Amino acid sequence: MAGTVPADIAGAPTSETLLHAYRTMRTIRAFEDRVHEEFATGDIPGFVHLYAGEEASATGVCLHLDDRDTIASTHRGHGHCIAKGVDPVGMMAEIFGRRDGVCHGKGGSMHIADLGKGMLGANGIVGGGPPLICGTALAAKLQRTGGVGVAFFGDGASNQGTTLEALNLAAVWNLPAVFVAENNGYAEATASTWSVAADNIADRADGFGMPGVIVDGFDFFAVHEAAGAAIDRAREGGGPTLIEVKFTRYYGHFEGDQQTYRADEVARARAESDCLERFRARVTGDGGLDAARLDGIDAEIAALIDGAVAKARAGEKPGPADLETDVYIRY
Amino acid sequence: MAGTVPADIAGAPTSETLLHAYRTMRTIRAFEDRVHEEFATGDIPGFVHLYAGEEASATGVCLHLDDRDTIASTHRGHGHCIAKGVDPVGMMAEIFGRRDGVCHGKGGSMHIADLGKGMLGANGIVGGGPPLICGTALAAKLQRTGGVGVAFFGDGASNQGTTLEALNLAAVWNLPAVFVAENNGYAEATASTWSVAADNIADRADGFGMPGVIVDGFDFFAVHEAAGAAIDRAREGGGPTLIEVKFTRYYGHFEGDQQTYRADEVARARAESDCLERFRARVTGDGGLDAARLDGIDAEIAALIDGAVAKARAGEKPGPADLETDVYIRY
Amino acid sequence: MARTISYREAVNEALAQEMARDERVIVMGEDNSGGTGAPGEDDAWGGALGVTKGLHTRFPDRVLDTPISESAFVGAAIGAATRGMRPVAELMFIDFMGVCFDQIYNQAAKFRYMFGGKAVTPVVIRTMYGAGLRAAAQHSQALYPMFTHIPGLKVVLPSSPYDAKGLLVQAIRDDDPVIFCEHKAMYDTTGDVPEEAYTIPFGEANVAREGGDATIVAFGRMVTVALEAAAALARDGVECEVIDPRTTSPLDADTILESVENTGRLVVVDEATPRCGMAADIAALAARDAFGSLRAPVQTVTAPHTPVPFADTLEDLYVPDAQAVVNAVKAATGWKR
Amino acid sequence: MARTISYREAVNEALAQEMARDERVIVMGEDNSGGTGAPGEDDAWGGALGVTKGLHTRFPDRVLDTPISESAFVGAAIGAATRGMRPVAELMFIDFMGVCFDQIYNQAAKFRYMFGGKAVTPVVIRTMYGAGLRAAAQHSQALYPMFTHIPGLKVVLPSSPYDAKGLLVQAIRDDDPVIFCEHKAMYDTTGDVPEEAYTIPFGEANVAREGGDATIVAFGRMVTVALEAAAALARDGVECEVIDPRTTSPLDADTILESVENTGRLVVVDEATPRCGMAADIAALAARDAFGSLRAPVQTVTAPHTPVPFADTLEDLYVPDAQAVVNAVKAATGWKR
Ligand SMILES: Cc1ncc(C[n+]2csc(CCOP(=O)(O)OP(=O)(O)O)c2C)c(N)n1
Ligand SMILES: Cc1ncc(C[n+]2csc(CCOP(=O)(O)OP(=O)(O)O)c2C)c(N)n1
Ligand SMILES: [Mg+2]
Ligand SMILES: [Mg+2]
Repeated sequence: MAGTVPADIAGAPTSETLLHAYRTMRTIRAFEDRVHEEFATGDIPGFVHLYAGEEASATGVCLHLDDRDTIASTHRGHGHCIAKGVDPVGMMAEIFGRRDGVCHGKGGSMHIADLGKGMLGANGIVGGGPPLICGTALAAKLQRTGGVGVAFFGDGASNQGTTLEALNLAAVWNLPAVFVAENNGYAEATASTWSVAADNIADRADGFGMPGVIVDGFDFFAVHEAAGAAIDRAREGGGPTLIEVKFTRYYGHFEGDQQTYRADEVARARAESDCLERFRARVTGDGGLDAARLDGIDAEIAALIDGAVAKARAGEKPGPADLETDVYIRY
Repeated sequence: MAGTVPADIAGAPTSETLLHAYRTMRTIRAFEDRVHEEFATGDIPGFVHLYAGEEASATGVCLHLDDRDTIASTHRGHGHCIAKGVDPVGMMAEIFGRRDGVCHGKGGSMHIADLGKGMLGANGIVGGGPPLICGTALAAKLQRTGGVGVAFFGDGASNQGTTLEALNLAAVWNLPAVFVAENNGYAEATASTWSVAADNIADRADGFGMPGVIVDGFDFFAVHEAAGAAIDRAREGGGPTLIEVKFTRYYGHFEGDQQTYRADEVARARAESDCLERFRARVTGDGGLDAARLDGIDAEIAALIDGAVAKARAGEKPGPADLETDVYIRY
Repeated sequence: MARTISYREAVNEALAQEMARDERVIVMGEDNSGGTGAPGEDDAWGGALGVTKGLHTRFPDRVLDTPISESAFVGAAIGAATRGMRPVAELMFIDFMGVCFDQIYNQAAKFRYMFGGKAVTPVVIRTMYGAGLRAAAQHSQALYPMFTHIPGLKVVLPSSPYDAKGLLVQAIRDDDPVIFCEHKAMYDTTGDVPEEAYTIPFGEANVAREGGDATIVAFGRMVTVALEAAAALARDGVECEVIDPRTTSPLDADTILESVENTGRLVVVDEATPRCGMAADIAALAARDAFGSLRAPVQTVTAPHTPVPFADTLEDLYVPDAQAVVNAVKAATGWKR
Repeated sequence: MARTISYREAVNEALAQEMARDERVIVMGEDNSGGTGAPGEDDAWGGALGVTKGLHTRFPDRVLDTPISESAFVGAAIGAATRGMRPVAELMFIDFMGVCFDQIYNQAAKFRYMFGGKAVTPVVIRTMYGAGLRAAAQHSQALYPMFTHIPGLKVVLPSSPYDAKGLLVQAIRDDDPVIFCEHKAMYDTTGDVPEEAYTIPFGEANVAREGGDATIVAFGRMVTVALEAAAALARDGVECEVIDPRTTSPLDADTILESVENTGRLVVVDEATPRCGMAADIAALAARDAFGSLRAPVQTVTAPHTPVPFADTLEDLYVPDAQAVVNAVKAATGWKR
């Protein structure tokens, strides 16, 4: 989906952009809700972390990106992949561990990647991504492509030394990088208000010589605007920015999490601030978009996901011949 | 020397305290100047990093500490050791690699330690100390000893993830810890104004939920006062503080450094802001201390250091029986 | 009085009993309680797989949740150990050693030697290792050979609930730094475990099965696999001695060498990758110190030299199984000059 | 045209020639230039021991100083490699791997496999290892066995100026992640080195000396020690074949096995500590795949299972020397059933 973004994107979103944003957010939501259901059947192996509720972040940021640009993701990576243009069908196959998955079934949910799309991978290591983004941003800078690197990471990852080092290095090298701290309130069962010894993650920006911004993560328009400004600055050589996106996740830390550490935040969030609902309310009616068109997109996506699951379930699994390949390029 | 500190120490220093402070700073200076000379003879093995010029930091901080308290040091650790009360004679022997050195010759300059004195060791790893201090501070807190842990680290170490994680953890656990960032302007040949992407290291404190203080590291009184306040707060359960001490080192990064990256800072610092000269100027005359007493201390220390070098040179080296011992307590 | 409990319960019980016995024992790690700072329950997780569940409720001040800052909290455990505490830090998955390894091998492991024998650092680092949960390349590694490589560390690989409890109690009471490796696929394995606390000494192998035709040395979860293979081979009249060293460092070389002197054949089974791993380590021991007794090539059964794959079909091929061990033993017993 | 230059100059020349040849090659590390942001000279250090000196002057935009943030800049080198650059990052001393190991073994080493063969990560990590400079426990380690343990990495140990240049050029042109280990006590060693760029393939051992009585496999600086021992033994009529594998991963097993089949005796010399190290790795290889030819126990000569001591007397005892190798060879040749 990325790469097909209208040129005007830096400015206020056109209706075409809005439809693209809606389609992306809906695809992520439908994908995650469906993975949640499929996981319950016991047919999806391993650890799965869902992004539902956080769609506006990946979407609002990645709408500004194209093929020059790179992103690094986290264990909660499905949304970032979809927003950066990775094929949901190949993703679903990967999550089911099939040979025609985007990583041929060798990576799984925590390692979905598509380097051709500038998507450096979900990451099983909290804080694994930010250093890598310093490198992709450095490459873009040296190659003068105008590309930027975006590191998505969580509130928990904001306490990982690798993340903090990367903030400093990006500023020292004046890299075209953007750091998006997705503060969903928890690292596993631990509250970010406790684990982050500052009022906001964004308060750390100052100590690393970059601007820090806080946005409502349920509001696509807020994320889109803040990200646009940061990405433009980065492209123009203005250096890195730290954006803190605040919201909550709709499901447990991973599938199977009983979530006894939580109160009713999710119910409230779903009812009052769901990003898709808010987006619809704003763009339809006076917003100028026809609700029917959005419903049409919903239907298309539902079909897409049905197809993806059917294909994944029917897909063949990798076999003995695949076990020892792909370790090295030359042996 | 620590542990023998007058009780009034929290307040303005008494004359007894001032003499103790002067003795400590002079001991460090004489020790380091002498190691510099001895190194030139080729008889001191390995890498040696000297603390000369920075005496007011270790001294101003450690004057507030006693045996309940712990410090973690760096590769530039001689001054911290002396200020925390480690025996300079045993230190000199260690630096020469002798069996009667404080570490029986197994550690050397980069690993001088005396756990009995609460001195957790110089450290060959930049950023190695701050996490350890979270632990000694935690122990003091759980044991209710009223003890504090102090981590000394350099401007370069302030960019190491381990240091940054430790700042956050100390605040999250509300530990009785003090972090002393000794900003001497350089990490090896790299300027801290470049490598630290903030105007001051102390600017990072806010992002980790603790107060940040900046002091003139050539001014014993400034360091002593700031450290006193931070240590009192820590003892009383008020949590950690980050103190940035600004000054310059008098010698190269390590012995042998040509220092072509530098200008005339050292000459200027020695002439205008030397911590010992400033201290003398302030405490003598109207300050009420007799210069002759200070000269007397200088003489005592010169003799002490002569004796330490003589003993070290005469000392026996460890032998085959020492090679494989001390790896484990029980094998 | 022994009763049947799980490997998970055995670890939990060892922690609870040692905390009750010695207030210097503290437990720390990500969500070892769970729910800290959150509106809902405390003790909500007890670690990612529930191993420390209930400890925070019993010992609220001595079970500490941590930020995701492994260098800081593992270092904190080490620092606290130098000041009279007996910390048990949980490095959730051993795969995460890479973000805190310095504190373990350059700090804890070296203090005593660097400081001339004056440091005492009784820290235990509990960590989950191993494949089988479809957790892919960054959550399924063995990696204990790298800890074994480091002088100053003791490395423990319990292969049963009984060993898990006795070895963990020993680890907590031991005065040296200990890396305690729990196999994540064994937590629901059950076995007889005494209620009271007991210790199993380090460096003393368990001869899990006696036999005179071949010696099988296996580690952690591979002990079960080796026993399965031995049972199958016994049906064909091949009697294997199965040795579980229990700790890779210190290593009970004597028990292994005596067995090889008796059987003349050695098969080493290790879930880790082959290069510079435990299989090589044990094979080298025999080739050096039991060569005169060896009557066949030393066989090694390990994971392949690849990351751990995600797909169940691949992971099942990745982990050594009983058939592979049977084949290795037959290769040894069938070998002719 | 070859001339005599030092190991340090050979490394520097390989970097300079590859940077001139390919602008995708960039160099980064702490003070690899030196003086950044400072009032005095740039290119003031060229790394802690002057190995990269002069590169920044020639290629100002492609030699980057870094903050002391190994995880960030090693990770940056890895990230840049995935986007068409060919970074050479310097991890000053291999002892510091503990603060950035995750980026190396969980990220760079696994990308290709985890991502189904789609990643290309041509990163080189240059690092100094080894004892001899009285640099004590945290600045003298070998540690390359731990990198060798990791699938996805290639590990290089040049033992001469000639190999240093040819192997580094190969490392930079190689498409896989490479750990390039330079022995800090060899920088002033001189030897003949061609002026023009050349490559030495990975996984092809160098037979440094031929002989039929015993095979000595040695790594890095230990090759010199092994040759010294072989010369001494030759005076007593014992002819040793000295094999320098050059890379521990990939490993040229064939050359080692053929030699052992011919000599029947194997001695492995490794500066690393013994447990799960290269000595064990090679001994295990022979015990498995050349057992039928072995006529004596495999001898291993390594550092002891201790940290590296500071005092010169102790460090000299710590590092394997020619006498120890001679004794090991004699133990092998003199062995009787
Ligand atoms: C280095 C490391 N430590 C711990 C973990 C285990 N872990 C996986 S996700 C997670 C919580 C991450 O929280 P956050 O960064 O806020 O991301 P979120 O799950 O909320 O999206 C933890 C502790 C890990 N994968 N890597
Ligand atoms: C993890 C690690 N990286 C790099 C080094 C090499 N090194 C030793 S001292 C030093 C500079 C430290 O600078 P700073 O923290 O400012 O302390 P200073 O030397 O100025 O006292 C460096 C890079 C190291 N010892 N450890
Ligand atoms: Mg979170
Ligand atoms: Mg400095």
